[in-house]
Amino acid sequence: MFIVDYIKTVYSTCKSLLSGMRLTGYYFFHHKEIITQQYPDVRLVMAERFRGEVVMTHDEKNEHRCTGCTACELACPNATIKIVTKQELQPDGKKKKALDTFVYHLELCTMCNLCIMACPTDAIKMAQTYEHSVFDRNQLTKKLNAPGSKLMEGVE
Amino acid sequence: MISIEHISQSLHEALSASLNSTLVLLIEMVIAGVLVIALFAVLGLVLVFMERKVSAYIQIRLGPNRVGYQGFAQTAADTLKLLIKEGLTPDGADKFLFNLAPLVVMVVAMLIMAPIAFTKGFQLWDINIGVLYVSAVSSISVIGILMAGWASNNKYSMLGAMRSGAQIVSYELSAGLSVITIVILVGSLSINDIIASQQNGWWIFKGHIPVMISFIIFVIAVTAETNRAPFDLAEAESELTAGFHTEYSGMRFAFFFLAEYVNIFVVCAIGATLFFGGWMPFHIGSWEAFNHVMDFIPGIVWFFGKIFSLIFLIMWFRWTFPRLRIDQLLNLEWKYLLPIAMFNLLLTTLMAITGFYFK
Amino acid sequence: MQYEEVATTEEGNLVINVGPQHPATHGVMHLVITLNGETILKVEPHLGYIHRSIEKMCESLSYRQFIYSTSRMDYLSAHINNHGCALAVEKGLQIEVPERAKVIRVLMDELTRVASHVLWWGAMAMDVGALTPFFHAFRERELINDIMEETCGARLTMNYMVPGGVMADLHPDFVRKVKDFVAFFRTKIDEYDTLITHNVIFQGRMKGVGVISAADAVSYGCTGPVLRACGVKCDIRKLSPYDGYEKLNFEEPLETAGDSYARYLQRMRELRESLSIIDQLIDNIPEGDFQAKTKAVLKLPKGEFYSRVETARGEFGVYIISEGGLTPYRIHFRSPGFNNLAALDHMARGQKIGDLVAIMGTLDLVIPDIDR
Amino acid sequence: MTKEELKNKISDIIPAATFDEAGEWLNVSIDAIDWFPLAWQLRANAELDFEFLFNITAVDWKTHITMVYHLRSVKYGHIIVVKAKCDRTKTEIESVSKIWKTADLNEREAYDLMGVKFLNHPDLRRLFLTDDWEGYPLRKDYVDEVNIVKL
Repeated sequence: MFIVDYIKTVYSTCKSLLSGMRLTGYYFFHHKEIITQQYPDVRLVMAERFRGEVVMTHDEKNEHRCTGCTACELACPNATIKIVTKQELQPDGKKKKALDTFVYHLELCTMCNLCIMACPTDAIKMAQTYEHSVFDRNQLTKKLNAPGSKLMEGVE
Repeated sequence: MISIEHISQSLHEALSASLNSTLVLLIEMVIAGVLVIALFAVLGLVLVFMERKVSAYIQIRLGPNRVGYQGFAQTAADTLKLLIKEGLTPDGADKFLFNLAPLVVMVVAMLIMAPIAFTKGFQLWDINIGVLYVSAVSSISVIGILMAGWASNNKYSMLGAMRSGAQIVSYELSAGLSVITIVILVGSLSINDIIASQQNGWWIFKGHIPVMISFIIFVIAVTAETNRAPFDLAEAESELTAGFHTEYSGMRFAFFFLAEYVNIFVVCAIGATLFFGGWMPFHIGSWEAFNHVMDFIPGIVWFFGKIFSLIFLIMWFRWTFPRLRIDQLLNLEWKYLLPIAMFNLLLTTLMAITGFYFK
Repeated sequence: MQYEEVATTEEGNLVINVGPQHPATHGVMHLVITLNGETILKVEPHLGYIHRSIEKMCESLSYRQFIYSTSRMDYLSAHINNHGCALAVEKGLQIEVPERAKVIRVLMDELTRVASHVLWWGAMAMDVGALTPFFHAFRERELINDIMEETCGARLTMNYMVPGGVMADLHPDFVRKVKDFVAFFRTKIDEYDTLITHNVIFQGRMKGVGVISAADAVSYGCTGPVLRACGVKCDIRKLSPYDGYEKLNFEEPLETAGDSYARYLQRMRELRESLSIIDQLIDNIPEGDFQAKTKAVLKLPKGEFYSRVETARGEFGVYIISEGGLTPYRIHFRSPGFNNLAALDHMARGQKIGDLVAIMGTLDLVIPDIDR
Repeated sequence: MTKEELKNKISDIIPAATFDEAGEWLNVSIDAIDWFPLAWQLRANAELDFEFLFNITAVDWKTHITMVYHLRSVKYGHIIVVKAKCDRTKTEIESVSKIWKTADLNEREAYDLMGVKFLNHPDLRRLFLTDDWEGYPLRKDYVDEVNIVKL
């Protein structure tokens, strides 16, 4: 029957549309469902494994664990890390290779974690920072070993 | 009791006392013009803000909340930005029409404001064919949109304008038919008569089923006529980027934007007048005490309350439904709305003749 | 069937550039469409706006390093892409992956698939003009991203796969959070149906639009939900199971209509299927290592290794040709999006502009996956 | 169909084909000139019925270029890999976009990046790179001082 079908179509159409409107109406009146976080006021606590940038750990005596072995430099797919080494005079008179500068290009880094995995002495780790915007991209090239820092005793 | 009617009356008397009638008319026209423009500006700010907040809450987010209290000044800030933005005119554009189009759309939106009665005795132009005037003038806005689409010399704009033309022309029909049901019941085209006839109950309640059907048709038709989602094919963002106003920027874009919201306001005002008694308070037949309490709320509050409820309904549609396709849009009009509206008109006529409605 | 050439300059025909910047392409894709009024006569994709030649880049990266770059292809199923690469390397090195690692991989795959389909749902609804679902979809997607972030350390390009297992063990909260998520999502997926699936306007936009027959879909090389919506079984998880999919009890849902609505329903059913896979695994994560012992420097033997995985968009293939060196001699990725795109012209002909957008939405095109 | 049966079938079509069964799938090596007749038979023969060409790869072996076609039958589920050897200086092979429509875009990609000319292709143009790009980037001898940054 044409008329019955016609009315049925109109009825089911209205029903489907109204059920959709009921859902959106529910959200309009229930503000507790809102999930927005107001960013600068509310800051996220990032997960401990979150990969924000590579940093080098220093202890309170300003000593790091990097031997300058360049394992991370080799592991990096993007040439993000550049390690400059120097020859250091040991107390017993022998010369030994040591870290001079650990250059880290944050602008090239994809946070893939491969350098951290490659490091044999756990000298570097991922920090949980996430606000990396700067006005000049030169500022993204970082020197990770603190000035005047030394290799920790007993790290080979 | 101080009401807007008193204020306008006393202003008129004060002016007439000291000046001759031509000057009085001139000053009053200036005042009316300033009031309309001020209403426009305020409406633009309020409605845009309302749209943002409604969409935000439906979309489980907060919406603008930084500029001013709860973000209330956000639209003002945006308007300021649009004002100082450069208005580009494309090289291949028809410069004259391109610049004229936003003005046409804007002027039309302003013109429809004339016969609307905001409260008792506060009306710019008490014309005896008010309803006819509104439906006649509102069709002019399509010319502005077609102008914009054509003059932009952009294929997207052209498609958007063409869609808009087909859409507005066809939806005029069912909007007009649903308006006529009320006209038949009232027996007059004048806005004031229509409002007066709802003294003891609004038409949506008095006229039961036929008027409710025509109200639903009216809401759908005006949503389409104002190019609002789910009928926003003229600017269909994901298809035509921005449709007829793709090439507009700066203040000219703001005109289109503002005209859209003013149009919504106007059609909702018409809807409120026809179906919800305009500025008439909510009255129930012979409940004297209740009616008296309702009378204490000023008419302008009633009127704006009704308008904003309708506007909210239209916004609610927009943030719930997907967009129709152009052929479905025309199918809906010609296959569903128009036959129903015609049948409904017949029903209403019968009802009016037999007097089978609440009086 | 070969299409006749459409004269773009004929009187009355209109040529429109959709893209490179267009709201419906979700990225930088360029379609040149020829129209007659609103009807589409021809669609011609112009690609390469974000072509990075990942295949060439991989030729100079070691077998540990190249995996991360595949996250940048189909970024919505980054984890599954990485999985495919890890499988190819493991095939070459004959590494036996520990059971725990396999389960973790599959769990992450399915979470990625859910996240990807949820985003698709929102984006597709946005294409047909409903803006609200996009935000609702992100609510669920954020939860998955948070779970990913906690365990993998990143939200989108996880790089959690290493040859021989996964990079780190599961976070202690992982099981609880995933269970919470699945319970939460089960209620929300019904809302999706209320809001979009049962909506008459949406059904009108989708039904009978962009129809492709099973034979054509196979010929065009479509895979994944696009092909399954035509009723062809093509789920790699069933055809050649990897990493423990053979032990799982799950259906391969099939639609038969082959139109946009079938593709839509197909993905919605796959969402529910993924949830049931997660349900099966989440309580049965075996104890053990999460990574097999591998050498520090990986060298694949001379030969060719092809691995296939089912991403959210279809069949992803990794074809490694090794000459025995530290880096692949040649590597080729069979990306599902690229092949699904080929069918766009076929589907869109004779439809309206609005339909083109709907069809692109249901094809679920991810542009970096197409351009690579 | 097992590898052995496939091998016999294909030997009937192209007697010169050589086979490698070491891998997961049957590898068939042929000359570029034999590719189109073989492809036609692979698709048309009801017992073979390879309706799904799921991967097209061009490999530069420095001495020659090989086109690798991965084929699957949706009906029977068997898979073969066909390797067609092309000349490196005059890299030409018949297009199979008439048989499998997926070949259209994939062959354009191979042309764009590896410089394989597909004869009778309906629309052989650059796909990813600009029309005036010189050289074929995936070839082993391709040098680009500007766009390839040496690590």
